[in-house]
Amino acid sequence: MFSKILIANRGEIAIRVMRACKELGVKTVAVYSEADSHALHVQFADEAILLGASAPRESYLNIEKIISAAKQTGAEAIHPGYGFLSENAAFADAVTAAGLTFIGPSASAIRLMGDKAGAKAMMKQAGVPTVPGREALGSDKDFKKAAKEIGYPLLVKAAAGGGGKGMRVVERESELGEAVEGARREALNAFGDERLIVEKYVPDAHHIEFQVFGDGHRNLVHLFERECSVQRRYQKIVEETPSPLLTDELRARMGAAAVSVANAVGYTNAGTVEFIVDRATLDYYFLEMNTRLQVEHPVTEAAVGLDLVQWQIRVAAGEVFPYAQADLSQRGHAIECRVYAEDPASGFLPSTGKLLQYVEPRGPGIRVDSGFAIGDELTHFYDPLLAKVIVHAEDREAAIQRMQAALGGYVVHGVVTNVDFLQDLLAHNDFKNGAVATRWVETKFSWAPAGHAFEMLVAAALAEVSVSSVKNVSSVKYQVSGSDERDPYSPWKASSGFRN
Amino acid sequence: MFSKILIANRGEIAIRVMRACKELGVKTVAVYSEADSHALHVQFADEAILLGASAPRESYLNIEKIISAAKQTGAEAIHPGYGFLSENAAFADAVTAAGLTFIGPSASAIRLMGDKAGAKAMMKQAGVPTVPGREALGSDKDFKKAAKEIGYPLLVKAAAGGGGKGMRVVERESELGEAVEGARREALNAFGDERLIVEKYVPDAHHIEFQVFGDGHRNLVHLFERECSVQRRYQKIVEETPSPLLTDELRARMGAAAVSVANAVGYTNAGTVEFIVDRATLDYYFLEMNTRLQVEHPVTEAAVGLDLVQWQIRVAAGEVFPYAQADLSQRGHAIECRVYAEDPASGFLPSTGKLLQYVEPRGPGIRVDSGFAIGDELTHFYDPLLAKVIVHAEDREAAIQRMQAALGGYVVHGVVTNVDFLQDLLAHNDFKNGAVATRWVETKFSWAPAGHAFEMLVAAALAEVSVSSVKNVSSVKYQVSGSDERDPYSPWKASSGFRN
Amino acid sequence: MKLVFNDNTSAHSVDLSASASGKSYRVRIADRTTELSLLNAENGRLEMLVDGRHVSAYVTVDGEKRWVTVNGRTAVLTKASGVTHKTAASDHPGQLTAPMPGQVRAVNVSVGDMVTKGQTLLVVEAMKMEIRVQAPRDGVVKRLFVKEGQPVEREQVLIEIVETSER
Amino acid sequence: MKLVFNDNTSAHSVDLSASASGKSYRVRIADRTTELSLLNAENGRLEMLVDGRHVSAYVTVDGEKRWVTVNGRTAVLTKASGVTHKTAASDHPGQLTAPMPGQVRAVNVSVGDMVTKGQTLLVVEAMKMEIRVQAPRDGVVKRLFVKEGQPVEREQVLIEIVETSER
Repeated sequence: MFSKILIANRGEIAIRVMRACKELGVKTVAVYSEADSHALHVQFADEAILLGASAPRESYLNIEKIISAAKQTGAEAIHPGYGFLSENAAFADAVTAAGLTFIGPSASAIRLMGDKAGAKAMMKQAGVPTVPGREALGSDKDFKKAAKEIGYPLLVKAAAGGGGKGMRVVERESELGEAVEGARREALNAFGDERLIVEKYVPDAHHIEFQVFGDGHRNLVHLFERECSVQRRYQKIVEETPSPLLTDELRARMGAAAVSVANAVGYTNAGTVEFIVDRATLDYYFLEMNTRLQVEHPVTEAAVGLDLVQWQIRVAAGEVFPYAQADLSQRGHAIECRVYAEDPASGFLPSTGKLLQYVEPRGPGIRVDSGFAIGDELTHFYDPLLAKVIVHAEDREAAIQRMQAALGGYVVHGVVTNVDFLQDLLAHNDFKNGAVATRWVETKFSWAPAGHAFEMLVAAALAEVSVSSVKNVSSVKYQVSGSDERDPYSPWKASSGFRN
Repeated sequence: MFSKILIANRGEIAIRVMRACKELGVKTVAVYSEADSHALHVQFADEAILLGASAPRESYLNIEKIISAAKQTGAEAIHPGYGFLSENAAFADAVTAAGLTFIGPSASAIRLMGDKAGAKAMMKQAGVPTVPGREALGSDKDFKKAAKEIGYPLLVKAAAGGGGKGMRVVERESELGEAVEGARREALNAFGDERLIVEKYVPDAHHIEFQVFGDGHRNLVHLFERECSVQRRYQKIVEETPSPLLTDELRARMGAAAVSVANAVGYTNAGTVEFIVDRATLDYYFLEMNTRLQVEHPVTEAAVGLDLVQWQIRVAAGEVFPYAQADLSQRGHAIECRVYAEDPASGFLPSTGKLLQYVEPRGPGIRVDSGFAIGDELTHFYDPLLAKVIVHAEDREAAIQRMQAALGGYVVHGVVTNVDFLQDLLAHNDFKNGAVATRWVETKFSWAPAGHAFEMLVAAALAEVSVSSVKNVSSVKYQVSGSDERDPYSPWKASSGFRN
Repeated sequence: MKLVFNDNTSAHSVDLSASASGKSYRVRIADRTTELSLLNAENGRLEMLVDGRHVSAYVTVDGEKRWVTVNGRTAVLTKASGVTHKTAASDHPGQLTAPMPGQVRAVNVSVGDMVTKGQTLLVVEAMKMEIRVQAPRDGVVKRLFVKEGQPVEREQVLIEIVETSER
Repeated sequence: MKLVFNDNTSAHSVDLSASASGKSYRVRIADRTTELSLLNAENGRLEMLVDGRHVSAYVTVDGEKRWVTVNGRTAVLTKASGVTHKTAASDHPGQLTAPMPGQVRAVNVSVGDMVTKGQTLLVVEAMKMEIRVQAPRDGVVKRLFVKEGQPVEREQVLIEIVETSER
């Protein structure tokens, strides 16, 4: 086992990894940017190294500085968390070249899966279903032929594309000509490239992914699925396992497909194979593979009963993963809600500010992974993920009730969050029925904040007569002005409550 | 399902029950004594009723007042928690007579199991092993004959006894005469009753209990065991499941015996059958049955994956418990540590005072059930249990590591606790090896607090130059003097931070 | 004490006063009048009895904003700035009055002092609560009608602030 | 600044001073001398760098008791009462001196005031930390040598307290 690990990340995931290290008896090194001088992940570590300015490329994306921090502190391995450099093959190479261990898959696996088109082609080759499609189409006849082979409805989209630009859903052949023309025009405008591709359109698509896990001794298993169809702006906000959509038979087939995908690139450590599942037909299609720990890994931990992060570290240190596929099973039902500093009433725009009040829920079966505390500033530099609430209960209904109770106990003042939005989402019949597809939030869930309750006005009024009893920002004790922002270790930065 | 439940308890267990109610959509009524006016369990409930003075007989043991509180608030059922009135058959009768539901077994089951000697005789009759013994012995010849039948080593003890008075361990026949004489003398002095009984002595006894659960529809199962051998002053401090002592075969046999015990009294709801297990021979003996929820129920919840308190409420409301014995299994390893306000360096004497600083540990697989917050007073009126830390992990070793990390994150200032003691206990080789019998703490674990670390003196000194940055009791904001202690709802009792 | 809070759509007037018994508050919002007690308030958390029901609320004062959480729902209200504690009965817009009966706990300014908008001028204690009487605008203290320790009646004039030019 | 803390068995002398650079502290306990920085201190939690290692500590001041938690272990130390900030150099036992260079932030008493043991007489700010100079015993303020805002040197005499009979 390693004696010291550097965690090249911030926020909740950095603390999550450090907790695993602490239980394994491994010392931890935090890295941080200037904005994060007083962040919890810095306080939580045994040592902390300042990387540089707040912009990620000066700090959390700076490969050279991170490796130098590891060398300086004598760390033997680096855990990249998710985001930042976690799927950067050059980083994995650089870590290895520096004589350190990268806690994750090989650089080559990252590279192969990072080329999304190449990965899709490779998986098709390996016999894994991919979304049927045709490229390099020229004439109208080409399009018609391809469309007939794929079947309607289908999607015409820019080959160079992304973000919905130059994208058309075509329901029947009579609409095809006009759609191709329109898409071509839009593609040319948006990307300067009029090439199009045609793909099968899955109208009621579920996003279902399989956790896979491999060691360096040719053991490779899947740890079942995560249903991640509740998305906004193509980002997951609620994840759960088991998926309410899958049958045992389909679960087994998709799990085997996920293992094939991982095997095709000789995968080791934790990874996730993402599929699209057509709700109507239950056909599934390989989407991509994420070669890292996933934000939503805790629901798998709860249902399968394994500590994924500890196992990441253990197999990176050469240990054997001791469970065969038949040893593994799901128990109960787990749900994760991502608490974002964002305003669901304004297009989910990130909300920045200082955490003026912050209370996390507690209770049996409730886990909160978070990286912030009262007084912390949420800036525009980083992802607006504030915390993850994970519940585990006997069945889906009990898990939803537990999550409702947990969200109802979450208090965040100072930044707007999606907590109220999540409560209403979980109470929706479509969610209760497991009938949420990936476009559901945008197309079917029209949400507006509830008007304030009578008691809210009462409470606000009472606060006027008990000012000193309520949180009053102007008297927050740890606000220090005039401190030297550049040197977090300066004693001048230390708290001075007496300024109050 | 009930629409409103009264919880006739305080502290962590009252809050535990209220969390279950909240998830089931049931309203809660707290009851409280004057000492508990500002207690967390009062704040946590939808309604709260003052019972009376702080002494338990004026409040938490006052059957009449509790039932009147239930009637007044329209509660339909009463959950007794543990301790207080939870095993009081007269209370269960009174609840039923008032037209309310008692969340627990029938009054007759409580009564039968409450008579410990009678219960033992009944279980012997039913074929459940009990500790072999003989009563009503007169002459030396009687004793010798009984001893021969039981076998050495044996215990000579006062029939009227308790607390170790008039108790002798006899290793061989040659010691018997003198032991009987001495025990008789001591028994007469202590109890005014010289009658003795002779019992088999189990030198390395493990305390292993089985959780049983029954509904009102003749379903009755066991939910596996809890190993509770780590005790001080005959009280449990660490509990775990699975027991490191049991084999699968013995677990199955003891589980079946536990179900027989419960069946013998037509048991419903949650109960616990306690056994003594001889480590050398693995023979087990029925000790007694606790007809209530146990303090240590969370380890069973973690390992078996059920919410016992929710099920208590559901079966009390008439629901069917849907799991047969074959549906149930243990997963991973769960440990509970009881955090007591007591001083292990002074014979575990309870410690009272105000919680000046209080930080609970957090993290994946860590659950803390507690009922107190900063500023709360721990008085001599009630049990010194401050909180329970429960961990669940993949196996026993991982669970111990997790518990060590959790206890290391627990901060309590203002009252002395056993947190340091627990950390050293968990680190002991005997505990690691699962070789702790019930008298181990008293006879083999000689503990003294570690000397303070260098850093502690440094921190204490730094506190002198940053006084206002550290907790200073004299400036605790919510201390209100001159308030009317009798009426917690008086606005004069409300916080007045401006006194600071 | 009259307060106005704005949410995204409209303004809400809240009238808060001590009840006749002096042991609780009376609050009127639109057509609804309610008795309530404040059981406890610390660290930004208020425990209230509203019409006999137990309500927990978190309130954070953030400039004019009020972050309020009740029953797991959070709203951001804005306190309307016009509503300092001036009495409708007073013809002098610069005269500030006691919002409820109480006792003057602190007088932070003297006649002739320049004050800035929002500055706490006096503190009145009522029902063991502290009410900070703040300057409604920049100005100068023209007259002080009370001194520390003095009991005051509801709507009693406490202090008069005038614009600098009026001095 | 010399301090003595007692645990159950013995007394421990701690000498705390500002380092030459003025950016950290130097602490001497028995034979061991260490450089340390205080990174942060709030809500009873201190974040320190001790010999370059990051140490989190919780400290609660409870009369003369100090509840201290470091690395998950808790100890209760007692601050020895003899060690108020009087200088060894001073012949006057009632003369209290500045423990380190700084500035007088507050003077809470006047000459002739009766003071009680433990009462805060002055507050000196040093390294952005506040040091409360407290009365070592009951008495009367005989002389005041400093006023608010005044910079003071280490061991400079600040105030003199005498017994009531000496006045």
